[in-house]
Amino acid sequence: MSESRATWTKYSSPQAFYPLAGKLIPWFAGLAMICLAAGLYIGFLVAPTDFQQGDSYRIIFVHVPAAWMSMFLYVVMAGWAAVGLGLKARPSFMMAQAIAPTGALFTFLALFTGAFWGKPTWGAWWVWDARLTSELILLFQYAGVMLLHASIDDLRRADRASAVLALVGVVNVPIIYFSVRWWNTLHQGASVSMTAAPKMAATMLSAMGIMALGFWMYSAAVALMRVRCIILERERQASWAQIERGA
Amino acid sequence: MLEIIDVACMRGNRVLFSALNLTVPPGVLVAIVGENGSGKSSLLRLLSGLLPREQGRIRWNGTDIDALDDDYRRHLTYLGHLNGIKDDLTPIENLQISAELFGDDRSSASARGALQAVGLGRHTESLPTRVLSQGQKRRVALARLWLSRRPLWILDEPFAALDDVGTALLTERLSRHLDAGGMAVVATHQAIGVRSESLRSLRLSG
Amino acid sequence: MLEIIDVACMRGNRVLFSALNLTVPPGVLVAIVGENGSGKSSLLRLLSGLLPREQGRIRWNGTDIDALDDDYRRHLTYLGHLNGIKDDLTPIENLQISAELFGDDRSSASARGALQAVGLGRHTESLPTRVLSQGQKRRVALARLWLSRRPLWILDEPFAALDDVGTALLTERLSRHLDAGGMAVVATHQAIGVRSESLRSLRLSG
Amino acid sequence: MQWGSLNEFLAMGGYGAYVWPSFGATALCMIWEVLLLRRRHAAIRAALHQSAASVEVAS
Amino acid sequence: MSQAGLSAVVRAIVRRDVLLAFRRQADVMTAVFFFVIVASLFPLGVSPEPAVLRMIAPGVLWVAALLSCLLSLGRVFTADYQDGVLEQMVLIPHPLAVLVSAKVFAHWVVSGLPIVVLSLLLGVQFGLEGEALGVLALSLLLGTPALSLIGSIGAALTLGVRGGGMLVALLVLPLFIPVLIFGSGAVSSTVSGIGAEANLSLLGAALVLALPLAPWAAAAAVRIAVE
Amino acid sequence: MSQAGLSAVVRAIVRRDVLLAFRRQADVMTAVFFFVIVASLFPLGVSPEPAVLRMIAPGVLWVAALLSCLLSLGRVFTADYQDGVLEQMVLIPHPLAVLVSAKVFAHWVVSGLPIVVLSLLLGVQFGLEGEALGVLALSLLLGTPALSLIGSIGAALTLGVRGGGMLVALLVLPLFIPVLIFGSGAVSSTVSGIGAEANLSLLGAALVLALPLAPWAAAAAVRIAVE
Ligand code: HEM
Ligand SMILES: Nc1ncnc2c1ncn2[C@@H]1O[C@H](COP(=O)(O)OP(=O)(O)OP(=O)(O)O)[C@@H](O)[C@H]1O
Ligand SMILES: Nc1ncnc2c1ncn2[C@@H]1O[C@H](COP(=O)(O)OP(=O)(O)OP(=O)(O)O)[C@@H](O)[C@H]1O
Ligand SMILES: [Mg+2]
Ligand SMILES: [Mg+2]
Repeated sequence: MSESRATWTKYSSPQAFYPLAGKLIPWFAGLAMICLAAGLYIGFLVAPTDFQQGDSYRIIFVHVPAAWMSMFLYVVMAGWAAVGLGLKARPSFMMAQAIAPTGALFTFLALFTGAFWGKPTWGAWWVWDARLTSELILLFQYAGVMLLHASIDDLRRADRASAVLALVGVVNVPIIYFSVRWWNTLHQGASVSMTAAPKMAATMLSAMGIMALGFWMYSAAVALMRVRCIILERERQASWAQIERGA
Repeated sequence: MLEIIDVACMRGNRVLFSALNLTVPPGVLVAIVGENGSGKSSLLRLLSGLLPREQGRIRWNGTDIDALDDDYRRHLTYLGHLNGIKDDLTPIENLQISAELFGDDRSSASARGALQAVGLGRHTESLPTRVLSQGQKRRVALARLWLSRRPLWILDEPFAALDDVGTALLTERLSRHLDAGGMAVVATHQAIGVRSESLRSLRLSG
Repeated sequence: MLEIIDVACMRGNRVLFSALNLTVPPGVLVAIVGENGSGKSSLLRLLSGLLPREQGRIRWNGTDIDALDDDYRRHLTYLGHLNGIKDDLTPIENLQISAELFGDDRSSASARGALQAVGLGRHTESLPTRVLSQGQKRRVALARLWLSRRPLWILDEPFAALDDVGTALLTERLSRHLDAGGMAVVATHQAIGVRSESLRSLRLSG
Repeated sequence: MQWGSLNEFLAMGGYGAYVWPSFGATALCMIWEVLLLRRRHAAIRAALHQSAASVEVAS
Repeated sequence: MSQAGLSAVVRAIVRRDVLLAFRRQADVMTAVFFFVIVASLFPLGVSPEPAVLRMIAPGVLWVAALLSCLLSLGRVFTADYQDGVLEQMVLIPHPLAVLVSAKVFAHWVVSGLPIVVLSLLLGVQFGLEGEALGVLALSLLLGTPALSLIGSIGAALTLGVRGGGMLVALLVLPLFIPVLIFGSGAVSSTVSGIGAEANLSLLGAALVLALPLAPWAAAAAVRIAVE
Repeated sequence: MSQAGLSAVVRAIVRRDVLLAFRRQADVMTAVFFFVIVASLFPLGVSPEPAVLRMIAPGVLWVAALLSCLLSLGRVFTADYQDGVLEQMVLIPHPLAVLVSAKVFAHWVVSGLPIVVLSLLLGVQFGLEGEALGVLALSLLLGTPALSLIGSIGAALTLGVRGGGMLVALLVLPLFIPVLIFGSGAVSSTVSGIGAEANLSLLGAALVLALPLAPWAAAAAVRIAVE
C-alpha cells in the first residue's frame, strides 16, 4: 500500500513525469508511423473500389478514425480532469490541458473530411444530421474548455475551472448525441443516415482499424510532447527544469 | 486560538512568503504590515479559507480548518478590500440581510444602532448605498462588526478611506472585541490604536 | 491659476457645500480635507469639469473653464478614486497608452523610468495589472504623474492603499511639481508632507 | 493492385477532388501540430538556457 | 456561536435577490423585453407569412427564451463577484451548493417565470393555438429552470475571467442544446399532432438531472472564482 | 502645454482596444463563436430540413449577427466605465465624439469583421449558394458597422442611467430593425431572384446616416454617465 503510494507520488510530480514522457514519445511516434503507413497502403492499394460509392468511400480511412478519436479524447481529457480535481495532482491537469488541442484538431478533421465526403455522396457539404450536429457541438465544447483555460491568468484557477467544465461537458456528450438523434428522427425521415453506409469488406475494415490505431498512437505521442512543453513552461523557475536545459 | 504553522504562499510563480508561523491567542490583535504587494491580502485570504493553501497548516482551537470547514467559518468574520455590500440596497437593508446570512442579530433596531455607531446619520440610512461616498460605503461594510459576536475577525485594510472620526470609532470597536476575548488579524498601512498589551505585529518582507 | 468663485454643490437634494471660494496660485497645493461624505470627491469632479456645476464660476487663468473646454483639459491631470487603468494590459502598456492619449512623453524608456520611480520593480512590469496588489495598482495609476508636464493636478485620495515608501515617493513628486510652478488640488485623509509654504488646506464641513 | 496508372490513382475514380483534400488536410494538420510542438519545445529550452545563463552571471 | 438555520439563510438570499431585482425594475423588464424583441425580430427578418411563422414558432420562441435566460444569467454572479458579496457568500457556514441554488431560484422567479407567462401571448402572435400554446408554456415551465441551473455553471466559471460575457455563451450554449431540442420538439410535435409526452418527460428528466448536479458544479466554480 | 494630434490619439485608442482584444484572444474568438452557435441553434430548434433552412437563413444569420454585435458592444464601454478609463477619456482635450468613433471602429474590427468572414461559411451550412452568399457577406459588411455605431448609443446610455440601463438599451433595438430588414431583405431578395440593389443601397444610406450622428449621441451619453 505504502509502496504503491510512493510510486504514485513519484510520477505525480512534474519532474518525474517529464523524463518519463520523453522516453515514451519515440515509441508512440514510431508505432503511429508504422500503423499509418500500413493503413494507407491497405486503404489505397489493397482495398477494392466500393461498388456504390466508388472511390469516395476511401475518405472513411481518415474520417472515421478522426471521429472516433475526437470523442475518445474528450473522455480521456475529462478523466484526467477528474483525477486532477480529486487528487489535486498538477500533472493530471497538465495532461488534460495537453489533450484538448489534439482532440479539437481531430474534431475539426472529422467535420472537414465528413464535409468532403458529404458533398459527393449527399450532394451537400453539410446537413443537420444527428452525428454531424453533435460533432459540431463537441467542437464547441473543446473550444470552451480551451478558451476558458486561456482566459484565466492564474494557472491554478485555470486548471480547476476548465476541469469542472470538461467534467460537465462529458455528461453532456451522450445526452447531446441521443437528443439530437431523437430530434432528427422525429422531424424527418431517414433521408440521410450514415448507418446506411455499405457493408464493409474485411480489407476496408482492417484498413480503418489500423488507421484508427495509428491515430491513437499519434495522439498519445503528441499529447506527451505537449505536456512536456507545458511542464517546462510552468516549472520554469524550478531548479530541475534548469538542469533539464542541457538534456 | 488560531495557529498558523509553516504556511507558504505562492502566486503566479513567485513565493510571497514561506515558513510563516503565527499564533493568535484570545484577546490579541495581530497587525499584518508590509509593503504593497508583500502578500498581506493573500495571507488573510489564506486564513479565511478563501485561498486554498498548498503548504503548511492552519489550526483553529487545535483542529485543522480544512477539517472544520463550516465549523470554522461559523467563528469567522472576514472583510476584504471589497465591501461586500449591494449598491442598490440601502445601508440598513444591506446590514440586515448580511446579519441574517451570518446568523447575527438581525432586528432592524440593532442594524440601525450599528449604523449609528459607525457614524452614519439618519439621512444616509434610506439612500441606496451607491450614492454614498467612498468612506461612507466602507462604514456600511464595517457596521457588520458592531453586530458580529464571532471570535475571529479578519480585516483587510479596514481603515482605508476612513476619516479620523471613523478611525477612532473602529479602533474603539476593536478594543472592545479584544477585551471580550476576541481575536483579530488586520492588514493595515497605519498604526492601530488599541492597547499595546493586546497588539502584535507581523511584518511581511515581500 | 485656478479660481473657484461662489461654487455650490448639491447632490440628491442635499447641499454639500455652497458659496465656496478658493484660489490656487502656481506653486501651491490645496489639500481638501473633511469627513467622509463631506463632498471632497464631488468638488474635485466639479473642478475637473466631469460634474456639471449648477452655481458659481470656475476660472482658469481668468477664463471660465466652460468657455475654455478642451483648452482647459489640456492643462489638467485628474486622478479619481478609480485607477483608470486596464487590468489586462501590463503596467508599461497602460502607462504608454495613457501618455499617448494625453500627449505626454510616450517613449517606452520614460514609461519604464516612471514605473521605477513609483517603486514598481522589473518583475511586475510584464504582469497583467489584474494580478497586482491593491497598492501596486494604485502606483501604476500614479506613475502618470511622473510623465505629466501639465500644470494642474487634481488627485482624489492618491495616498489610499499606499505603504510608507509609496507615500514618500508621491510626496517627493508633488514637491517637485510645486517647485516647478505647478498647482495641485488633493483630497486626502492624511497629512501631506510637502513644504508648508506651498501647502494650503480647505476643510469641507459636510 | 487496382490502379492502372498514376493518373488513375490521382483521379480516384472521379472523386479525387474530395478524397485528396481530406487526406491532405489530415496530413497537413498532423504534421503542422508536430512541427508547432517541436518549435514550442525548442523555444522554451532556449528561454531556459538564457535565464540559466543570466542566473550564473548574476551569482 | 450564533447560527442561522439553513432555511432562514436560503430565504434571506432569495429575498435579497428578488428585492434587488425589484429595486432595479428595469432589469426584470429587460429579460422579458429581450425575449419579446428577439421573438419579434424574426417575422421581420424571415418572413411575415402565417404558415411559415407557425412552422418556425416553436423553435424561434424557444431560442428567444434560451438567449434571454443566457443573457440575464450572465449578470447574476458577476455583480456579486465585483462587489465582494460572493466571497462573503462562500464564507457563510452552510453548503455552498444550496446557497447557489437559492440564487438560481431567485433568478428564475425574476426572469424565467415572466417568460413562461409571456410566451402565451407571443405564441398567439405566431399563430399557435389551443393545445400547442399550452404545451409551449408547459415546456418553458419545465425548461427555463433547467436552463437557469445549467447556465449558472457557466456564469460561475467565467467570473473574473477576461471577456467573461461572451465566454459564458460559448460554455453554456452547448449544454443548453438538449433542453432546446426537447422543448421545441414538444411544441412542434404537438403542432404536427404527434403528442408531446415523450419530449416533455425528457425535459422533466433534464430538470431532475440538473437540479442536484448543476448547483454542485456551480458551487465548485464559485469557490475557484473567489480564491 | 504638450499636446497630441487628434489622429495620434485616435490611433492610440484603436491600438489599445485592438491590443486588449488580442490580449484576451478568447474574447475575439468568443464573439465569433457566439455568432456561430446562435446560428446553429436554429436548425436545432426549428427544423433541419434544407428547404426550410434555406428560407430562414437570411433572417437567422442577420439576427445572429445583430445579437452578437449588441452583446459584445455592451461590454466595450462598461469595462472602461468601471475601471475609470472612460472618465479619463472624457478629459482628453479632443472632441469626444471622435474618440468614441475610434472605440467603435476598434470594436467593429475585432468583432464585426470576423462575423462578415464567417457568414460565408455559415451561409453554406444553411444551403445558400453563389450570389446569395456574396450578397450576405456584402450586406453584413455594410450593416455591421451601422449596428456597431447605433449600438454604441445604447451601450453608452446604459452606463449612466442607473438600474434603468437595460431599458434604454432596449430603446436602441428598434433602431436596429431597419438595418435588419434591409440586410436580410437584400439576401432573401437575391435568393428569390429579385436583385438586392435597392436593399443594399438603403443599407448604405443607413450607414452613412449613422456615421456622424451616432458617435455624437453616444458622446453625449458618455458625458452624462461619468458625471
Ligand atoms: C461533416 C460531416 C460529417 C461528420 C461531422 C461526421 C461525423 C461522424 C462521427 C462523429 C462518426 C463516429 C460515429 C460513431 O462511431 O458512432 C462518424 C462515423 C462514420 N461516418 Fe461520418 N460524419 C460526416 C459525414 C459523413 C459522410 C458524408 C459519410 C458517408 C456517406 C459518413 C460516413 C461515416 C461512417 C460510415 C462512419 C462509421 C460508422 C460507424 O462506425 O458506425 N460520414 N462520422
Ligand atoms: N496570478 C498572479 N500572478 C502573478 N502574481 C500574482 C498573482 N496574484 C497575485 N500576485 C502577486 O502577489 C502579490 C499579492 O499581493 P497582495 O494582494 O497579497 O499584497 P498586499 O500585501 O495585500 O499589498 P497591498 O498593500 O498593495 O494591498 C502581488 O505582488 C501580486 O503581484
Ligand atoms: N445621487 C445622490 N443622491 C443623494 N446623495 C448623494 C448623491 N450623490 C452623492 N450624494 C452624497 O453626496 C456626498 C458625496 O460625497 P463625496 O463622494 O463627494 O464625499 P467625499 O468627501 O469624497 O467622501 P469620502 O471621504 O468618503 O470619499 C455623500 O454624502 C453622498 O451621500
Ligand atoms: Mg492588499
Ligand atoms: Mg471621496
